[in-house]
Amino acid sequence: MGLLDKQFTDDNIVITKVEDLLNWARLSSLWQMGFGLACCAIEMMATSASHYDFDRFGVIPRPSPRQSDVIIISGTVTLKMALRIKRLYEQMPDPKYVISMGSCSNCGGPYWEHGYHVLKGVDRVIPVDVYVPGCPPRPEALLEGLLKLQEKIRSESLVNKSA
Amino acid sequence: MKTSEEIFNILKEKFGEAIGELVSDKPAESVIVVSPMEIDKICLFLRDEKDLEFNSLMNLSGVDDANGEKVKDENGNEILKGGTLSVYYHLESISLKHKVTLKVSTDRENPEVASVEEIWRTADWHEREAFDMYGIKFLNHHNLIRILMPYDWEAGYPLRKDYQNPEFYKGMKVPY
Amino acid sequence: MIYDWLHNITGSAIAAAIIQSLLPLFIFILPFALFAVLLERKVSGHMQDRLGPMRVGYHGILQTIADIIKLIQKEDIVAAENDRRFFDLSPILVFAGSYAAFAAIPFSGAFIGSNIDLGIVYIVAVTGLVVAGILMGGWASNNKYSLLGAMRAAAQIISYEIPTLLIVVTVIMITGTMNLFTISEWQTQYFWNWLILGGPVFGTAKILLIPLMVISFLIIFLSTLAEVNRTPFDIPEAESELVSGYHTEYSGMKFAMFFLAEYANMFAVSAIVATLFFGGFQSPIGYLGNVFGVKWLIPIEQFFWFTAKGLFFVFVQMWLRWTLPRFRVDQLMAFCWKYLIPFAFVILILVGLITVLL
Amino acid sequence: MALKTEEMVLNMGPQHPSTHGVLRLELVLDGELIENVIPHIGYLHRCFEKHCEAMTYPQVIPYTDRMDYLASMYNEFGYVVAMERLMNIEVPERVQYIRVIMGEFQRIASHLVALGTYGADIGAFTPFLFCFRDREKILNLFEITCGARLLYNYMWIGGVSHDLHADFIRLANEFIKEFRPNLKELNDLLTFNQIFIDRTANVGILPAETAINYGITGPNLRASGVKWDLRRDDPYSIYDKFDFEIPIGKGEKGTTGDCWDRYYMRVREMEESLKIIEQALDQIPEGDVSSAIPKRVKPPVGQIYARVENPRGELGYFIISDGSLNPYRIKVRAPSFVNLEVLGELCKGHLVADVVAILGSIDIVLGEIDR
Repeated sequence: MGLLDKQFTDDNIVITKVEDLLNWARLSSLWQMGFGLACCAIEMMATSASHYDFDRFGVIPRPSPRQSDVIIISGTVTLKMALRIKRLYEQMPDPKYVISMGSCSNCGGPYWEHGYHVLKGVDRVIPVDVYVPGCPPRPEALLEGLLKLQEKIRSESLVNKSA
Repeated sequence: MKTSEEIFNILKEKFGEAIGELVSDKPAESVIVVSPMEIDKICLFLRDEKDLEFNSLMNLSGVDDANGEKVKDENGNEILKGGTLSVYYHLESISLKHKVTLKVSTDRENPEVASVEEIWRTADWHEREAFDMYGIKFLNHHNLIRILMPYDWEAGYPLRKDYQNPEFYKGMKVPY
Repeated sequence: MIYDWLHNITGSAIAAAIIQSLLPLFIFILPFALFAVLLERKVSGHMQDRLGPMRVGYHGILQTIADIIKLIQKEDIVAAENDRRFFDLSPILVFAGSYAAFAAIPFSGAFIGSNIDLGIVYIVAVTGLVVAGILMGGWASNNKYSLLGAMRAAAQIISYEIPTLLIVVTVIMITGTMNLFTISEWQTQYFWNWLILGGPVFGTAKILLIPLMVISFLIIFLSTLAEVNRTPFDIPEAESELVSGYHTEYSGMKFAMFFLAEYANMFAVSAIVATLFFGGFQSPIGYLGNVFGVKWLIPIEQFFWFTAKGLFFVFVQMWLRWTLPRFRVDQLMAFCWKYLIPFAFVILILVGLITVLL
Repeated sequence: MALKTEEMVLNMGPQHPSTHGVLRLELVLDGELIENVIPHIGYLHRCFEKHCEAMTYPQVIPYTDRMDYLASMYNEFGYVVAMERLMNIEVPERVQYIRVIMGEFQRIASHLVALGTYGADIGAFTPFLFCFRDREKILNLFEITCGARLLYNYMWIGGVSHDLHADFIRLANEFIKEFRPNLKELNDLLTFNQIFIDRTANVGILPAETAINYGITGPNLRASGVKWDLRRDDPYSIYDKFDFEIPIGKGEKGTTGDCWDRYYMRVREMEESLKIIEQALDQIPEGDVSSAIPKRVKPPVGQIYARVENPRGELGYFIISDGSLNPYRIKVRAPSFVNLEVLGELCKGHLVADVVAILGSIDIVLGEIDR
């Protein structure tokens, strides 16, 4: 977490209210890193496009990791790419979130057995907040994943780190 | 338009020893087997000869013939010793609309094939891929390095039939 | 005037000056930037068969507020390779440059930050600070994309200042003053007195001036568009080429300052265009205050007209952004040096002749 | 004496807004001028060929989907054509028609993405969303046919998995009626926009000779003025039954084979695809779609190279069978893989902004390049 991390030791009404405000801001303005990997990236683009319109939830793609809050790992993570993803994740400023989109980045997907060059799950290199299943997930599924992430952010606290 | 037999005969006349046999048992396509060290000259001839004009290389694929003997290595894994690796060349003439398939076979322990990169530029990446996947060395290739796998991949050539995946790559677990 | 009024109630010249200088920031720039960012997203959304932000407040009206509160919370990353001092200074300088421009903009007959006689020259000069800020940011970021973006921005802004200034000089020749307040006052009341329609002069001069003024308006609008890096001239932050140009490395509030400066700038240049060619704060159709004899209504009406005109041009900028592709860097320069500047020169000479002879 | 300047190496990607996926380009720059472009690929290498060797023949189809994920239908098409030739299967006529309809719809959908993202590369974001809006309607058609939006597993060896939905023909005709005006709108908004023409005409010129030597196929080859389309020149399925033109680049706005030609080629191909679909929808016969699907796919020993005209070019499958249930070797000749090779040649002497324009005009899909 960011600036305000670990500066409050106990809970009170003021902090709770401030917390609500901060959480509300965070969850309503999740800027996504414009970054696609494979097939799922096309569905991610479709989600941002007119029909599904990610912008309704305040999600806009930012090209630079420095200005983004959420990275959607959309597609197969290969061994060659994994270290780059880790680096991109490290370049993002806190608080940051990760949505793992699609079977490939959840667990290797159809490439789990013979994929000699596929990382079996992006959670082997970076921590994941929300997993969206599907191959590829429909845009509705990704939206649901986003709502789940918002729910998770809503229950975050300045005092206790969420699990 | 020329059939594979006609092309085979022209090549046989021109290159003699370097041309092997014409394999043409149905349903397979006919394949002309040639010598791996002469392939570049043969290809150049095929491209520049007036009534052949093979100006396009459609595809170049490496194949592991897996015809060596199986032995166990020190870790108990089965590996292949001896035998051959092959390279298939699918050529086509866009102007004359005929096709031909060439095949070269080379020794598995020290696979060396002459490069056709100078003849068709498209062969550049195809040959790099065959090198990446099978370890076939293309002589005279200007930049024969891995293309799909990481440049520092040390665990061998993945499409060989006896390939064993490493346990870890840069600290990341590879198997599921 | 606001200053006198403030002076009266506070009883201190310094306090009055401070309050007055902060007024545009709080009553105008911040709300405007918040509004403009949302407007941009809504406009783009509706142009693209989408809705834009919908979930935060009614039709997403709180979206930018959420964005800002979120940006405040973000980690402020300064990489080891960044030149810390300049890296920190750059967003401040950029924001200061665009903020300072507001000092001389006459919002209405009763409200102008500072009624300086060199108003228009001051604005052009002070926005030059932005270039320094951008260059500084691009260099201090130690990132190749940032550097390329900053270099492009510097080249572009400096080049496009020339046609802007030439047109400004043309206008000065007609009006005979550099004071923006006077220029606004001069284009009195009705829309046929606006400079784009030849100004409050009559006869041959007006007819001769109209086509020249229309062209001048186009030139100054395009070149100011380029000065604020908007499409089709947004090559310094060209997303598809340079990631996000000179602010690639900035996160959190520093990025927000760049963002804020961009939108403030958009309004500043719209305001200049509106002031020079579209009568500034003057109403196109007369004042209700005059009709009903309520004098205090007039400044408010003027403020309304001024913001309306400014917002209209801001809207046009957005409209262009979501319609047009982007120029390439050499085409952009060629456009400036081969078309805008020669045309501006010709206009300068013609207008000079007209003002001298007629 | 010329001023000696130092070269700068700029890494573009693997995460970059306009590399169309995880491609890394190493640009050697002199100021903003390109001296050399070195593509580094393999960031999406998903071991397709290894998987094939472990799967049975029908199980390979879903993996072919995931190669060129923008043209999944056509990837399946190529694979089933190859398998049917190898096994000598006669496919019912209705199946052929369905395949052509699906294939051409897929071509339109794929070209829409290509054009939209190209617009976004040049800086116009709105056409991108307009294209996606139209593509969404095609995806709906696919969805009522086989239940999937992106990766279908629809074409099987010897048939297709489902017959057309009862409403399909009506909906398809409706789409065509809606789409024609939208295409015109796209042309007005982007294709004939002067800034767009300035950005793309005379940029990245690919002469026909070079194109053939580099093995370029598909719209990119035709834009260079070579009339070469496998649907005509090496017919498969029932493409010989339809009346359509093969557009070639004429250099209307600049030189033949420039970026604008490559872009416009796709617009015109969409029009031709619409023609094919209309004819196919009119002529489609009744029949059973699964009668020729073999219970056990066990081709005889042999090898075959079969190819189809994918939206991106010649998609070839080289299949070696050893007579068992699993393929011995499948090598894919991916059009994007071959097309990308020419990038370095095209970019020399251009500016950084042109790299984006040229790369976009080649229209690559990384899933297919890296496989």
